[in-house]
Amino acid sequence: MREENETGHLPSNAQGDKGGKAVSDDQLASRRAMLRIGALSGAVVFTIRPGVAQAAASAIKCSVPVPQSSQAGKWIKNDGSVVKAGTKNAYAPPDAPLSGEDVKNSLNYGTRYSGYDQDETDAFNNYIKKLSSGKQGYTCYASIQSRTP
Amino acid sequence: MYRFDVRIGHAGFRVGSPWRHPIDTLRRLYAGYPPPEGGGATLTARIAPPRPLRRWLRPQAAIAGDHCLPDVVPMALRHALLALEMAMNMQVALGERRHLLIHAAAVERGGKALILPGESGSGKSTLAALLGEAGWRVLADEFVLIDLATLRVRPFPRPISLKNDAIVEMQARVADESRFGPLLTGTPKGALRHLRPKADAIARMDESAVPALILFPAFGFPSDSAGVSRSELFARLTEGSTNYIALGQRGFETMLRIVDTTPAARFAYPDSAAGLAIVDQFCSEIGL
Amino acid sequence: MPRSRAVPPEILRITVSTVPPPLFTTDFPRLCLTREVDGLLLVFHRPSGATHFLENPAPEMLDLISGSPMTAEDLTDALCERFSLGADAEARTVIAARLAELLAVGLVRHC
Amino acid sequence: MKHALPLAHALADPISVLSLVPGQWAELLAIARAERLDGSLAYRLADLPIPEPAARALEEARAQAEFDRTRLLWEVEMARRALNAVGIAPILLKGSAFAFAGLPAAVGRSAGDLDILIAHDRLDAAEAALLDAGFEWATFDSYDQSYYRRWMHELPPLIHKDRGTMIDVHHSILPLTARRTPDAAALIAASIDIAPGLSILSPADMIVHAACHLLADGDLSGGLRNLWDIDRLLRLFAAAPNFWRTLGERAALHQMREPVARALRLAERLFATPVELRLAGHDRMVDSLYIRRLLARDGWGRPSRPLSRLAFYARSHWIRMPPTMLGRHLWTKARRQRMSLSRY
Repeated sequence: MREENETGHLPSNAQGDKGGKAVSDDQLASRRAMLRIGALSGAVVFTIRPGVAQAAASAIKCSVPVPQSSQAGKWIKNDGSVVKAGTKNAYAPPDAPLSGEDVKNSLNYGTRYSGYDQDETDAFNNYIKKLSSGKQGYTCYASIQSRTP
Repeated sequence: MYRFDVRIGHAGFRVGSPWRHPIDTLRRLYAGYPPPEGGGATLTARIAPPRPLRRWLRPQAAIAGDHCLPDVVPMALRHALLALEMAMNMQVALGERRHLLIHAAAVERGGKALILPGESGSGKSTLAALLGEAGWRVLADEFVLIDLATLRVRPFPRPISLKNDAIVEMQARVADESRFGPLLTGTPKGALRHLRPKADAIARMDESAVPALILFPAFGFPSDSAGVSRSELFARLTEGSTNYIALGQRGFETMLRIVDTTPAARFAYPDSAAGLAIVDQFCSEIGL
Repeated sequence: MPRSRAVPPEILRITVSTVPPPLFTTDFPRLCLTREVDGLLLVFHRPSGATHFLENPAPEMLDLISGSPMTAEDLTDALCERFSLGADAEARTVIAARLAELLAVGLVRHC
Repeated sequence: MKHALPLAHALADPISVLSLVPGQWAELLAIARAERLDGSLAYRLADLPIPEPAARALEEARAQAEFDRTRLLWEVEMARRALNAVGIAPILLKGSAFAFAGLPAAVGRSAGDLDILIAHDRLDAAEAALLDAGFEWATFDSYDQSYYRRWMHELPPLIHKDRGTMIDVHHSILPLTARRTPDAAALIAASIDIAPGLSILSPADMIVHAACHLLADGDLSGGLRNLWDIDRLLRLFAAAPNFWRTLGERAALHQMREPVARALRLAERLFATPVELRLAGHDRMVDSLYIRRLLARDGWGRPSRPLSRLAFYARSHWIRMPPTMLGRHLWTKARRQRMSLSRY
């Protein structure tokens, strides 16, 4: 969900800084990320297609951050618990919140999250299954699960 | 052909069946509904045996009418009521061009509409039925119709289709047995029973309401709620609309105005009492 | 067939490179209704009747070629310049993929 | 209503609907929708004082027709982009030609698939370009595929993977197995450029094709709409000098004299279309059978007159294939049907 995921998108009329101001590598990297240059996967055009299940539009649906934003830097253990980075049998969390559509497919059909292997996917899913009310992503998970596949 | 004509909101239906029994059942379910405006229906919904033999031998009812989808699987004749209801749904889902359709239930209080979108299983029908017995007026179960000119919700108060556990729950709350249709077991959606809205909802089917709040329910989870972004709201409402694309620019503009002006949230709830409590809380926050 | 065998490979390469690269153009924003929602651009495209959500850099790309038709190469340069980024091979690959998406839905066409 | 004659009357003579009683509107609308003529009817009746509920239903039919038109023109544009890129300028057929050229037959016409005609020797290039542009085969059955490629006048239908729309790529206007063999090269040679990279058939060829579609290729389902197309086109084309003479010549060239003559007679009988009597010829007894079949639709929108339908269904196969081949075709179809039934 966009509001949970406020990695400020540039307005479409945004101008890059002209002039000779020095730009750090980090800023360049984040600008490349904003423009999605360097990320060939995924799409930038989502066409509204009523009445059909559409994974393509998942980016504009709800999403589940793994773990909570207050737990930045933590890893996810295979049983789904949130642990210190580098813990045995634990994995670095996904870079971005998982889309509701991907979570639904993974839970219902066993598909893997793009860019993650089976162990990582299992750990993330175990984390999601443990979400309780009040946690970020919980209502998204609930809305996915209450829909019949 | 046995026949029953009825008006639901703006739509005048002519419903037909080669078997007598389904029409009798339908007529009982729609007791108190008016006939089509000016005596003339404009939409035909009917059921028919998929092959001539199927009228008598292991009889089956296929869904047909003015607008229909190819390859809809026929149903056993004992589920003919469901087939007729689906045939009527099909006419609206595929033929409606004067209102934007939203796949949702809706109820009204004080001239303001609460819209409950959701796929089957989300609990929207049950919530609408519960609210309909708790001081709200039922506007719609399956299709919420947004008038393209006024942006108001045009009532389309069909009987609510209750599924499985919701049937027992509503039977305990509704004293008037005549408001229920027959119990249909073993349908593709499980056990199913229709509940006619209160007489008031039928009598006031021409009284529209302003969309005031959109809540996405999720049944069967501990209580919680969260906001829904505008982009997600737009995507979800269009995804569930069977006529958004066909309305072209008018559909886009109408959907955008709904998304711009109507607050929206999602919530999870474990049981009816909790669901009603959350809805109440939301409504009091926005003065509904 | 014998003729093509007679042509030296250098000449072939020259022949290929003299075919002008395709120019891209767009109906955007002329035939579109647009609205920004949550950092995405929501577009109703009148000729197709389709509604699209566009994520960056699609709106910027459309904006650039709506002025005058461009090749993929020029578009990448212009886009990267607008954001003070180097137009490297990766950027070209990504922009080519984005153009393909926009071509597929008809928002961009060859001219 | 026991048949579709009231619909034919309403189209040809809109005033006739003023005598309908309220209960009959549902029947007229059901018949019109089933024959896919509701949009055409809605535009014909647009200015008449009609009962409010029916007027609203017709307004919806006009909105639907407008949407169909937009969608069809967009398909034309996307096909043009895909095919022009490989040097093919498609000839638009039927609904897309009417819509693109703004012909009266397009008014309110519900759009189906996009039909285009291209030269036989460009089929492979067209197929590759369309597959590349996101179209996929609608049928993967190898019998269907090889049957189409060997005997039909078109590629197996292609459906776009995102838009869900269908395109039929023709290289002629009748199956290669049919009794008659229209001259595809002549159709292409006489076609008219209508926009950069797009053409339509010449007026006379357009009538020949419509007659072909109505009478020489199929079982007359949807026939009333095809005949209405012919009426709308003839009323426009007939004003051109020498039109009837050209039509006669083109019909002869394409071995379509008899179907064209019959189409003219049927249009004249159902829609009072002005036709040249010399070309149309005298009424035949058998014309009544065609009329009977064209109007086989009851007030519930149900197909009626099963015997008439069956007879024309049998005829459709007969005229499209030599007998031994027909036997083989029906045998394969029947076997396949049994096989798919046994799965349940």
